Amino acid sequence: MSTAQFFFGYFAVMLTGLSVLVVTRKDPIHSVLWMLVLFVHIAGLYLFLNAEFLAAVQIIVYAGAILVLFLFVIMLLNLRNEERVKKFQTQWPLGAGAGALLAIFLCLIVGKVIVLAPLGRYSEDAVNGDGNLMAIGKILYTEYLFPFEVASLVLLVAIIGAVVLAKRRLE
Amino acid sequence: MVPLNWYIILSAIMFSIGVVGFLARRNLIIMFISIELMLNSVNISLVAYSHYLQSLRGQILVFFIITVAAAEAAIGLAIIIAFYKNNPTIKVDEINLLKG
Amino acid sequence: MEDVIYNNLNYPIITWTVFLPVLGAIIVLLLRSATAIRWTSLIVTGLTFIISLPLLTGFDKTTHKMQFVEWHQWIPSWGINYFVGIDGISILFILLTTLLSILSVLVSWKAIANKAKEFHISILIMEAGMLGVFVSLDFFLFYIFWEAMLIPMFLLIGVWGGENRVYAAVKFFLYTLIGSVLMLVGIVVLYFTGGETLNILALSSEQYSLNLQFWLFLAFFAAFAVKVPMFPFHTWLPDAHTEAPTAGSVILAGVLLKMGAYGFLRFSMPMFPDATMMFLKPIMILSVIAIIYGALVCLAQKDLKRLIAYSSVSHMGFVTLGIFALNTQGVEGGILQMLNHGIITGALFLMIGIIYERTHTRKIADYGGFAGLVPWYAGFFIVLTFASIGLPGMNGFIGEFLIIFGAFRAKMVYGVLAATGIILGAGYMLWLYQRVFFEKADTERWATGDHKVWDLDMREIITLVPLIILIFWVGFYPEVFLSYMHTSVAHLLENINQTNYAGGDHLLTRLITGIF
Amino acid sequence: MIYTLIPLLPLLAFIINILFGRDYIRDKAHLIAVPAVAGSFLLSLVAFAGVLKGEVINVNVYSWIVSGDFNVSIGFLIDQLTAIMLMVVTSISTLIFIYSIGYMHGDKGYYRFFAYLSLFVFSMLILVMANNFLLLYFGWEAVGLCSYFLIGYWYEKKSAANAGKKAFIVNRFGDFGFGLGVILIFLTFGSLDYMTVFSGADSVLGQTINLFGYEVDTITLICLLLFCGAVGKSAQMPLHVWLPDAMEGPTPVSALIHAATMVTAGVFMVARSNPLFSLSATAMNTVAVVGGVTAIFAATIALVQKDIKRVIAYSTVSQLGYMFLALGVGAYSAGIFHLYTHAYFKALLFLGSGSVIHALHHAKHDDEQNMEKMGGLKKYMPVTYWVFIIATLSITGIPGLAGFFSKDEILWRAYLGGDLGKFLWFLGVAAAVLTAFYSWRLIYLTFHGSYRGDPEQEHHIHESPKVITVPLIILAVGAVAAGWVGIPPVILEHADRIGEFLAPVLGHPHGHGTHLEEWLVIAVSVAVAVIGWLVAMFMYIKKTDLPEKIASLFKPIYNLLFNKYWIDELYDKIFVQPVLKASDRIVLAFFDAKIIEGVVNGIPALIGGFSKKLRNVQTGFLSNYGLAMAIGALCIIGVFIFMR
Repeated sequence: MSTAQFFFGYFAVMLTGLSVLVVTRKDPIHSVLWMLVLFVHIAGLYLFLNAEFLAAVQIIVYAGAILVLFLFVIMLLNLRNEERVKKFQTQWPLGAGAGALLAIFLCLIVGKVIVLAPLGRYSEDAVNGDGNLMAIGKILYTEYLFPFEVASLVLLVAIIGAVVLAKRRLE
Repeated sequence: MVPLNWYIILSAIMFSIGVVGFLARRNLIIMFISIELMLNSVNISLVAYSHYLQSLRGQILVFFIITVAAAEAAIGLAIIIAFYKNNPTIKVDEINLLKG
Repeated sequence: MEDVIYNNLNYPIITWTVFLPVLGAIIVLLLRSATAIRWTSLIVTGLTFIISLPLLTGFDKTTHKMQFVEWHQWIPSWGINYFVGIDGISILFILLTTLLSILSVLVSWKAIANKAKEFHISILIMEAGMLGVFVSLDFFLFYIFWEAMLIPMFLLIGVWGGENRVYAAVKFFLYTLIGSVLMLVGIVVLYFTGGETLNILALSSEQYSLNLQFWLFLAFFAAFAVKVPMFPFHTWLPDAHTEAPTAGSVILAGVLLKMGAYGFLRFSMPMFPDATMMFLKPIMILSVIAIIYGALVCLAQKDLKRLIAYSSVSHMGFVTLGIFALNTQGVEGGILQMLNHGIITGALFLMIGIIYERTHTRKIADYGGFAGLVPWYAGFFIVLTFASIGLPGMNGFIGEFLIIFGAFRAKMVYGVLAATGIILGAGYMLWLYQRVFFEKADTERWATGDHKVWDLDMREIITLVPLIILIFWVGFYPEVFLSYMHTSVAHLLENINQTNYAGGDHLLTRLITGIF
Repeated sequence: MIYTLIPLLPLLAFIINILFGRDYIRDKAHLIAVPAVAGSFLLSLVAFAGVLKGEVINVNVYSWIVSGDFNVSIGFLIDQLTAIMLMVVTSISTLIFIYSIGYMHGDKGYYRFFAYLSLFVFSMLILVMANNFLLLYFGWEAVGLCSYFLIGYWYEKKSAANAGKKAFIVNRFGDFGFGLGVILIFLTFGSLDYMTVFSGADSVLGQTINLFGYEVDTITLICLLLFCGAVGKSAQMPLHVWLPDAMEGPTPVSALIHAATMVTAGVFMVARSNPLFSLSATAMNTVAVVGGVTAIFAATIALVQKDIKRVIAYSTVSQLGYMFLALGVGAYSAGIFHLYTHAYFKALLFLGSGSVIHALHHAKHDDEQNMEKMGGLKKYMPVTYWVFIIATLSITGIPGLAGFFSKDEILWRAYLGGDLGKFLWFLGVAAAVLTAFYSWRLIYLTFHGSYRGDPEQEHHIHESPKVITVPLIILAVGAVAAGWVGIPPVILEHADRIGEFLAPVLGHPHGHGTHLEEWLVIAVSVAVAVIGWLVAMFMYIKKTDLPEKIASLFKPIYNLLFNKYWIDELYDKIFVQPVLKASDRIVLAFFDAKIIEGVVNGIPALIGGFSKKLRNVQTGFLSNYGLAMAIGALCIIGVFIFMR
């Protein structure tokens, strides 16, 4: 077993375990905290895959912004009493079954239908020449400029939407 | 060398766990977190592809997914707050305003 | 390009005619006072009528080709063009539409006090839609107008109608929409089989296989049979007519019902001659049933407006019978009878609207002795009654006679059966007239107090007189109107009679084998 | 052509009166109508003179309906037959218009009356002057329309309104056949012009047409269809029911339309189409039998009727039967001759009865038409009485008067017509006895004996004014002298002027008998006329209680006759009510409302019900939707895995 495989094994076990923890905690705050740990591991995996920029974004945006938002909301709603009621729905066996089946299916499909595209020009060495950040920046502001601008618009709409929805209703 | 399929299978398993969370839990917030989990699992596979196919397209896609996830989280949570104000519960099996 | 005669006037006359009402609707939209709105729409409809008159005078009766044609590219990638023109079959309907639109504005002068602006916009848009249907030579354009016409009518019935208006409006809308959608399917099929064009003339000159013709005929038949309406697709008609405001009923009876028969003449027959031959017998039988059935139902009606509505079923039965007799007399009689029906039944609905404004009842039993109370009204009504019965010297006779003649010539038994409709027609119309106008009047109810009825006023007489003149004009000198259609009808029949359909194909077996 | 003015003058009068009568002309309506119809009369005289000189006019004014090979013109034909009809129509119309000035005086619809009457004259003139079948049909329908208006003239009376409607609808049954006949004529001959059709008649002899699987002789079919129209318009069996009811109209109307002119249109039409009828023995026999049977059938009903106008109405039906009998045995000119004399004496009878009704109306302010409430009017109304006597003598066929010559001609021709003819002759003679009886019965009940009405009113009864009596007297002259143009050769050689005059159109009747036979026939008809007269005199002058006794003795027969064989009731039961009931209960309430509407409303209802069920799937629970999505995703992936 090579080093790479060992590290992958670590991340795989941790990610799977953390995922289970995230979806099974009774208290949402615990879920969110486990999620935080999960995100750090994902960031690590990204580094492993030569995606430094995304690893940073994962930590800053996901862990730093989105999860904090979740925490705020949970605290804002003050959901303490929720802890006492049962945490699963009546249909949970069905849900679990579906999930399991899905996992099996997805695993089965991996070898079956995936047809790989020809290799691109951003080989590991090519990226490492300029650095990952530079490579992403170049392609983002040239080839993907328009989607990038659209994404900014999406965020703007989201901001306005969130403000309008969450603000106290004017009677 | 780690085969690409391993990443994909990892991604698939995480995704399935997210699905189970979404389908089984009663708490809206946790369902939301499950959705985030699913998104992240997809991200993993995308980044893996990006790496193995020597193309940056996958990473760009992940970048946009994170953007959208942020927006989605903001809106979704705002909706939960707005809903909670009228109807102080986030137990999903008590909410059926869309009943036909 | 097809063999057509382009518009040689120095202005696009058809476009003006069709879109002037739209312009009028926009002007009405900007106005505030109800009086100004009424006058504007009166002037606009009047102007439309006047500018449509050169169509009559400039029409070349010696050719069957499309005339006053305008052709512009519209959506070239789909082969869609702005292509309009008229021939001897459509020209008279245009004039009928422009005339009846004026009258429906006039008759609504006092009757529509509520939401006058919206009402007049609906009427004007409606007029544009109807005119558009008659002039379109491109399927896309045609279908737009065909559907656009539905919406104002739906509003007219649903907003300004009687008590049961919503039911009637929805029924009307759904009925016609279902038919239209099937027609749309037919149009799409035609587009792909006919060389990716929507040009009606080009599609008409194509040859289609018998099987394809069969199904396309059925698809178009669905749309047109509902519009006519043919038995047994007629039940939307009484409801729509009864609930619609007077102007709506007039337009419905006068023009909308003609669309179906016009569609048969313009699309079904030239495009699918073999299928026409195949469907000849069932359609003629349905027509005869409609004639007799409509008349019988009229005998049992207790509601003034419903009675006239059902009489439309009977009269339109004559029209389809004539058209599918497939000989000159039948087809020309059918077209003329459409015109006549528009005039007579339109006028009858005007009359009923006028009396309803005074009495606020449509129950026949509430009437009686009105000849003494409103003599001029009674006089106009009797003229219409006899025109409807088909008395010689009036327009109804010419149409019905030609139709029965044509049917008799095509197949004797249909002519004979259709003629019984004339007996029944006399029965229900005269009985109606007797119950409304003869015998003793309930003078306490109608001659004094709040319900006092008054005779026709000047506006109403002006509304009716053009129709009365037309009734006698057609009755005594139909050649004025028939001459427009001679060459077009001859050309149409020539086309159909070239069919090499041998017969012997049983409809039911074809239907069943087609499905499975 | 100046002769187009003949119909146009009355039309003009109609238009002026109907448009301006109500507001401006009112009781001056006759000032427009009478000159118009008198003008028509004068022009007709000119036309008649022209025809006498031998000029037959046949012109097309303009093309009326053109459609493919179908082409019909508005056009006029003035030949010998038309000339006679023109004279009859315009002369009697003129007299009746004048009479109406007095009779309708003070009626609130005065202008309307003259307007309709003018329209009627227009239509009738179109009918007789037409040169093709479709224009004939035009006039045919138009006179029906006027008849409708005039029968229902007093529209506030329910019975009048009903009678008008009935007349129109019953006539429509006849016209149904007539119209189809016209169409068939065109399909056979390719034209509707009289001249073309008649000249081509021989060439289609023997042609057959497939009618519902049977081969039928074309000419016979055409003739029978045309005759359908005649049966309706001329009130023959079995469509006679409208004419007695038509007496609801004002009396001048009864005289003009329902005695002298319109009802004879059927006779005219058959005579006009004689080249066709002559080719079909079946059709001829049908005409003759229908005529003969109607003649006696109507006469039996007339025996016991109490209403003065109804008696005369049935008498009209009976006399029309004679005319058809004549046509049916091929004696067209005899039929037309009888039409012409009948117009005078029957108009006279009606106008005379109108004079009586008018007098009683002034006395009682109520239209009394029941003869049982009359009697003894002779001394108050001498002029009316004497013209009545003349008319009765004429109708019963007393030698020397108009009716004698025409009726005798018919009976003689029937006698010559073989076995069927002999039988018909017998029917005719029997009807003649009855005619004499009921005619004299009418006179005795009305004018003789003592007044049986309200005694208080008796002294109010007086003779009618000059405007009424003068036309009566003129008509009386006609009733006497009209027949002198057709004296049979056996009595006076070369005196059958009318027969000779009409011969170019109607031809000469066939069959020859000996002088002895002819004298015998004449003797028999005179004898039966006298017998009928004597019986009536015996029963209503000598033994006035006898009629009652006979009536009670033969109660069932009396009831049968008095109720007109219950034919009205029969038609009501087997045609009218079933149609009305079926249309109400089966067609409308069941078929339209239940079946068709059931399907129409049923489909949406079905869809709606299904949707309601389907709604339950939409639980509103987020997780359920999520589960559904997951299962959907599983299915799609499953397809990829297991199907490829």
